[in-house]
Amino acid sequence: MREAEPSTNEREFVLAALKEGARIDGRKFYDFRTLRLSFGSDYGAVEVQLGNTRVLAKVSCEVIRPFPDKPTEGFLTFNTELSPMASSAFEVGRQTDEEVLVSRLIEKAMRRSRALDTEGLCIVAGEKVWSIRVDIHFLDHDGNLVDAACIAAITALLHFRRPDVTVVGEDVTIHTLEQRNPVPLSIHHIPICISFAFFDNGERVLVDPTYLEEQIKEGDMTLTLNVHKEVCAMSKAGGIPMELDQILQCTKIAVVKVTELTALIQEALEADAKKRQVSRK
Amino acid sequence: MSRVELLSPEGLRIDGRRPAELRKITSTTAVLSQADGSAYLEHGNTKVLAAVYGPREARHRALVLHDRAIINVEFNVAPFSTGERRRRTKNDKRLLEMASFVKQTFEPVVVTTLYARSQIDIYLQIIQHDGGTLQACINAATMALIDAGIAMTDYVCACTAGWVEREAAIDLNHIEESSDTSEVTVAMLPKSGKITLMQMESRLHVDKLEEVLSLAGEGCKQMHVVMDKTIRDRAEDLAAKMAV
Amino acid sequence: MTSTSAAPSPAFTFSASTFQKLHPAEYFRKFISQGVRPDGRLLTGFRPTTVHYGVISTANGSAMVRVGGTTVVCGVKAEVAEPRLDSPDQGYLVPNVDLSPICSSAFRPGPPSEQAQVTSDAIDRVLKESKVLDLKDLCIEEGKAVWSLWIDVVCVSYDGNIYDAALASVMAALANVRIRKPTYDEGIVKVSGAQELDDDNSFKLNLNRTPLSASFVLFDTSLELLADPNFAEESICEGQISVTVDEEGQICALSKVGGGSSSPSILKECVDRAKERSKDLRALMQQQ
Amino acid sequence: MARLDRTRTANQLRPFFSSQNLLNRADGSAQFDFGGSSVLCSVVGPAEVKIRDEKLDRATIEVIARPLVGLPGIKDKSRERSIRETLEPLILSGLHPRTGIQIVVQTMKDDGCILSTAFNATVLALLDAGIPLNSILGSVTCIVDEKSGEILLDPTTEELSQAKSTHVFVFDNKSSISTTGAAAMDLDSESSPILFSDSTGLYTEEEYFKCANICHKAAQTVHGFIRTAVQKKLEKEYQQTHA
Amino acid sequence: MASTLSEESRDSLQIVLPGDLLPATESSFNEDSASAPIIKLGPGLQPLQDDTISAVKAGVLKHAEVGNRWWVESNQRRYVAAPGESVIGVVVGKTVEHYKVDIGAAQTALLGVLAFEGASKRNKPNHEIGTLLYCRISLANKDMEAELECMNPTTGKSDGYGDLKGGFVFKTSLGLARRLLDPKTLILRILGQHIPFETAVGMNGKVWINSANAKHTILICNAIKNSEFLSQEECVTMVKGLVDRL
Repeated sequence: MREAEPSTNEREFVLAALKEGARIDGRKFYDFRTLRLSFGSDYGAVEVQLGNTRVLAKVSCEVIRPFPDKPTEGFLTFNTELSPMASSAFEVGRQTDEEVLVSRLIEKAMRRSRALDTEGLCIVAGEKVWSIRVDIHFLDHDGNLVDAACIAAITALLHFRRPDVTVVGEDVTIHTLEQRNPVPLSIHHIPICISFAFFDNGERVLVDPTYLEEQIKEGDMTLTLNVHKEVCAMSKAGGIPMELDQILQCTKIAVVKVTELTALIQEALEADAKKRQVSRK
Repeated sequence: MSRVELLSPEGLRIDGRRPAELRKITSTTAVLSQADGSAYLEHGNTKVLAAVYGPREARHRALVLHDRAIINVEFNVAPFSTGERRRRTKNDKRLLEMASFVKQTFEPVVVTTLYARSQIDIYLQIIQHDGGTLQACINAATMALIDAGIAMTDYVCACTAGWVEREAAIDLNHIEESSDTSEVTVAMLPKSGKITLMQMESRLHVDKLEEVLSLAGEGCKQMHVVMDKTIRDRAEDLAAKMAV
Repeated sequence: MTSTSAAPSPAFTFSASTFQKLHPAEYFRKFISQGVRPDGRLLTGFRPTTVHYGVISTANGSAMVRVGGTTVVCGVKAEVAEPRLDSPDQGYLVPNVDLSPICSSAFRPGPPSEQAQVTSDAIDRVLKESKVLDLKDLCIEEGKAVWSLWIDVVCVSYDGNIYDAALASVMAALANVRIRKPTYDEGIVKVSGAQELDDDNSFKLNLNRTPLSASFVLFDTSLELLADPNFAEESICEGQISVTVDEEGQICALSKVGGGSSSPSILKECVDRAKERSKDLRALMQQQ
Repeated sequence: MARLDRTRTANQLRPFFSSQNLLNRADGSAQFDFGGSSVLCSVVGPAEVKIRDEKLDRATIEVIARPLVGLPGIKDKSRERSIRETLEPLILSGLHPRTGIQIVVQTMKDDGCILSTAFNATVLALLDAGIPLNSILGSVTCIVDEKSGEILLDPTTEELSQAKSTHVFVFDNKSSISTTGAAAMDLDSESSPILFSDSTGLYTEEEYFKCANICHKAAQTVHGFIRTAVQKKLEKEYQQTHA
Repeated sequence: MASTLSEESRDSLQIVLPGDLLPATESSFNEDSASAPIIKLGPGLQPLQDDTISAVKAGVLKHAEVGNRWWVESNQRRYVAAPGESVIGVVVGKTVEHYKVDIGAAQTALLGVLAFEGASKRNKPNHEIGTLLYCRISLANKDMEAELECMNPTTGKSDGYGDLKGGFVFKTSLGLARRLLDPKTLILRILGQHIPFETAVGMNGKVWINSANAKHTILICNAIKNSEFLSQEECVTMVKGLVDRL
C-alpha cells in the first residue's frame, strides 16, 4: 500500500506556518515532543512514546559460542524490522531503503560507538559468551522513528539485567533470578540520536519532525552524540545541500538536546528502580 | 595490544603522505562501450568503476514518477577486492545503505525533471578496496553521469577526513580507517561549497568536528580540480577529433 | 448467483463436470445430501492407506505413507550436535514439512507456505508435548554431544489432509530408525563403521507412544462431518477438526480451526472416530 | 489448591486490563492483558488490497503475528492461521468486497496464554475499527497440572511448564444468547459450542470436555469485560452531546 | 450475559455489541404481517435468517419514530462511502474523463471532470494533483468505486462544493466529524467566539480550517482534536487556555 501524499494545502500551510515560526503541533523549532518511558515488569523491556510515535524495545540474552577470531567478545544484535503495525506501508519481509537506513543508524549509534562493553560479555574465552539481542518493535509511526528507537534501545539496555554466572574451571552455572540477583550490563556511554528536518533551502531547521513534516521536508540529518560531547555518528544522506556552518549549528543544538534527553532517561530509570525496591519490600 | 603508529614523529602518515594530502588520483571517462556513460577512478589503491545507463524506460511501471526520473543505484563489491575473500550477499545492509546514500546524493543534483517518467541507472563496481569506498563511488558516479550527458546543476565531489591520532587528515586508507579512527565522508557541491552528504562513524569530540569537516571540504575542492581536468581534457579531445 | 438447486430449467443442461466447475459447492452439496462423496466414499470413510518402511537407504529411518492421492516420504537423519546449555543431556528433534510446487499447483516456489509451517508446528508439538520420545535418550555425552534427529517430510503428491499423512509417516520413520552406537572420547564422537547394522553396533529409538491422527472437515451449514478430506473438499469446507490419539486412547492433540461454532457432541464424534481410525492405522503399520 | 503465584484459586483468571484506540496510524487498535501477558493489536481496513489477494465477493483478511523476541517463526505462523480462520466466519467480509483487512498482533509481554490474549485483543481492536462482526468472542486457556491433575485456568509461563496438557478455547457470545429465553442457561450441560480449540499434551476425553466447560464459563467473564470496556469508551465519546 | 436488550431508561445510552439482538418491542416487531409496521435498518444492523435482527458493530442503538428506523451509531476511523454524504478528498490522479480522488476509503473515488457547476466540454475547471476538494458522494456501492460530484444535482449549483483554497486539513474520527456537524456540539461555536475562521467538515473525518493566520488555524485544529473526549465545560476551559496562551 503506497502512502497517501499530503495535499497541496497541507504542504503550503506547513511551510507558511514555519515562516511565521510555528509548527503544526504548537512546538518551537528545537523542541522535542513529550517523551514518555514505561517499563514492563521484566528487566530490559521499555515502551517509548515520543508524541504519537511509539516504539517497544525488548532485550534478551543467551549463551553461545564466540567467533574463533574474537574468542573473548560477546555479541550485540539488533532487530529493527519495520512492522506493518506502525504503518500499513511497511510490508512484512520486504526490505526497503527506509528500513535499511533505520537499522544502519541504530547499528552505528549503538555498536560502532561501542556503547556496550562486548568484552565484558565473555564467560569462558573461546567457549561461551553472552549474546545480547535487542528487538525493536515499531508500533505507531508519527515521524522520527530513529530517535525513538535509539532511546528505546539504549534505555532497555540500561534497564536490562542478565542472570549471574559462576565459572569453576570449565563448568558454568547460570543462576536463575531467584537464586541470585541478576547483573546489569556494562554500558560505556549513552548515545542519543537527534534528527533534524530541513525546509526552505535549509533556512529552517526542525528537531524531531512529525510524520507530516517528514513527508514535506527537503532534507534531513541525524546526529548521534553522548553527554560527553562526543559525536558518535553523523548521517546526512543527500537531500538538500547545506552550508558547513548550518551543520555545525545543528551539532550545537544536538549537544543541548542530548543533555536533556539523557537526564530524562536517567530520571525514568531511577524512578523505576525505586518502584522495584519498594515492591520487593 | 600494540597499535600501528599511524603518524610518524615528523607528522607523516603511514603511506608517507602529509595530513592534508590526497592519494594519487587516476581517472578516465568513457571506459565502457556499452554504457551511456562510464568512468574509472583510483584513489591510491581503491579502484572503482561506474556505469550509467539511461535515461531509459523504467523497469517497473509501478515505480514511475509522473514529474521526474527515478535514480536507481546498484552496488557490487568484487569478492577479491578485500584482503580476505568475502562473498557479499545482495542483502548486505551496508551495501544497500551505500547505494541509498549515492542515490539520495544525486537526486537533488541531477535535473530529474527533464527526464520525467524515466529511469537512470548507476552501477558501481568496487574492484579493489583500500579505504574510502563511498567517496570513490560518488566521484566516479559524478564523472560517469557527466560522461552520459545527463543534466546536473553541479559536480558532486566527495572526500573523507578523520582524526588520525593527533591530527586531522584527509583521504584515509584502509589501515587508517580500520584502526578505530573516526572518519567522516563529505560530499560537496564545489560551486556553492554546500554539503550534500555527510557520514560519520565512531566517536569524535564535538570540538574537533569543525576542523575535520573543513579539512574534508578542502579535500573535496582538490578532488574537483582533478575531476574537472579529466572531464575537460576528454571534451577537448573529442572536440579536436570532431573538427578533423 | 442464487441457488440452482430449486428446479433447473430443462432447457439449461450441462454435463456433471461442467456443473462441478461452475458451482463446486452446489455440486458437492448434491452428493452430500445423498450421503456419499464425489469420489465414492461415505461421509465417514477414509481413503485407502498404505505404509512402506525403509524406503530411503541414506536415512537412519524412513517411511512412505500414501493416503488416497496424498503421498509423503519421511526421512530421519541423525547428526551429532552440541547440546544447549540449559538442557545439557537432551538431544534435538527437528521436524520439517516441505510442500513444494511439485506436489500441487496450490504451492508456489519460495519460502515455505503457511500450510507447510503450520503442519511442521503441529507435528513438532505432538512429538514434544505428548512426550513421544525422551530427549535424554539422545544424549551421547552430557554437555558435550547429543544426537539431533532431523525429521524431514517431503510431500510428493498433495491431495488434502497433509497432517494425518505427515504424522503417520513421521511415526513410521521414527519406528524405523537405527543409529550406530556412538563412543565419546575427548571431544570426538566415533561410531562403528560396520556394514551391517545389528543390535550390537546400533540402537533403535525407544518410543513411548505412537500418536496417530484423524482429520475432518465441516461442510456447510448442515454441519456434516467429512472424514479424511481430499484437496477439493478442503477448499470447499471451512472448519477443520484434527484429533491425535495414542494406543491407549489418550488424546495427544485436538484442534478445531475455522468454520462456525461446533457443539461438543460433534467433537466427541470426532474423538471416537479418531480412536477407531488410529487403531486401524496402527494395525496396518504393524503388519509390515 | 495453592497455585504457583499463591494468590489465585484454580479457576480464577488473572486481572484483565484493556485499552482501545491507542495507535493513531491504524484504523483500530487495542491492548489486552491477562496479568503479566499483554498483546497489542492493530487493524487497518477495509482498505486497498493487492490485486493478487483481491477477492471479488468479500474482504481479504490478513493476520500478522509478531513475537516479542526474535524473528517470526513457525509458532507465529500457526497463531496467524488460528486467528485468521477463526475470524473469517466472524467478520461480515461480504459487506466490503475487493478490500483488505489487515490485523497485526504484537506480543508486548509474555507470561503465558499469548494466543488467548491475542484473540481478546483482536476482537477489541476490530470493534474499535468498526469492522462489522456477527458476534464477539472471548478466549481462555487452561492446563491440567502434571502433579495434582487439577485444572488451572489462565496459567503463567511457569505453570505452563508443569502442565500435562494445555487447552486454548474460543467461544462466541451467540451461544449464550440462543439459550436465553429458552430453558435456563445451564453451563454444565456440556452444550457450549466451541468456536476454536487447540489442545496439546496428554489427556483423556473427559478431561478435555471438563476443560471446555470451565473455559466456557470463564469466557463469559471475558465477554462481560469486553462489553464494559466498549461501554466506557462510548460514554467518554458522548460526553458533549449526551450531557 | 446481557443478550437481549431490555427497555432501559431512555436517558442512558443503549449500547450494543455485535451479536446482540434488537429488542422485540410490540410496536416495532410484530409477527402479524398485516399490522406490522415496516422497519428500516440503518448501519450496524443486519437481519438474521430467523427473522431476528442483530447488531454487527459496537455502538449506541438509535431509533427514529419517523419511518421506524433503527441503526447503531458507532465510531470508527476508516471511511466507507455512502451516497449523499459530503466528503473532503485529495486529487491523486487524472484521466480524460475523471479525477481520481482519495477520500480515505478503501478505493479512490471518481469525480467526473464535468461534475462542476457550469462545466462544459470547452470550459471546465482544471485541478492539479494534490488539490483539496469538498464534494458530495453521488453514487456508492460496495462492489464499485464511489462516484463524486462538486455540485447539487438538482439545481446544478455548486452549493459550496469545489476546491478548498489555502487553509489546513486534518483527520479525525468519523464520530467526531459527525458530531461537528451536529448543532448540539458546541466546540466550533466556542472557538468562533474567540477567532473568526472558515471550516468544512467531511463525513470521511477530514476537517478543513482556514483563518487569518497560521497560528490561529493551528490553534483551532488542535482545539477540535482535543475536544473529542471532553465535556462541554471542559471544552470551554480548554479553548480559553489555548487562546490565552496565544
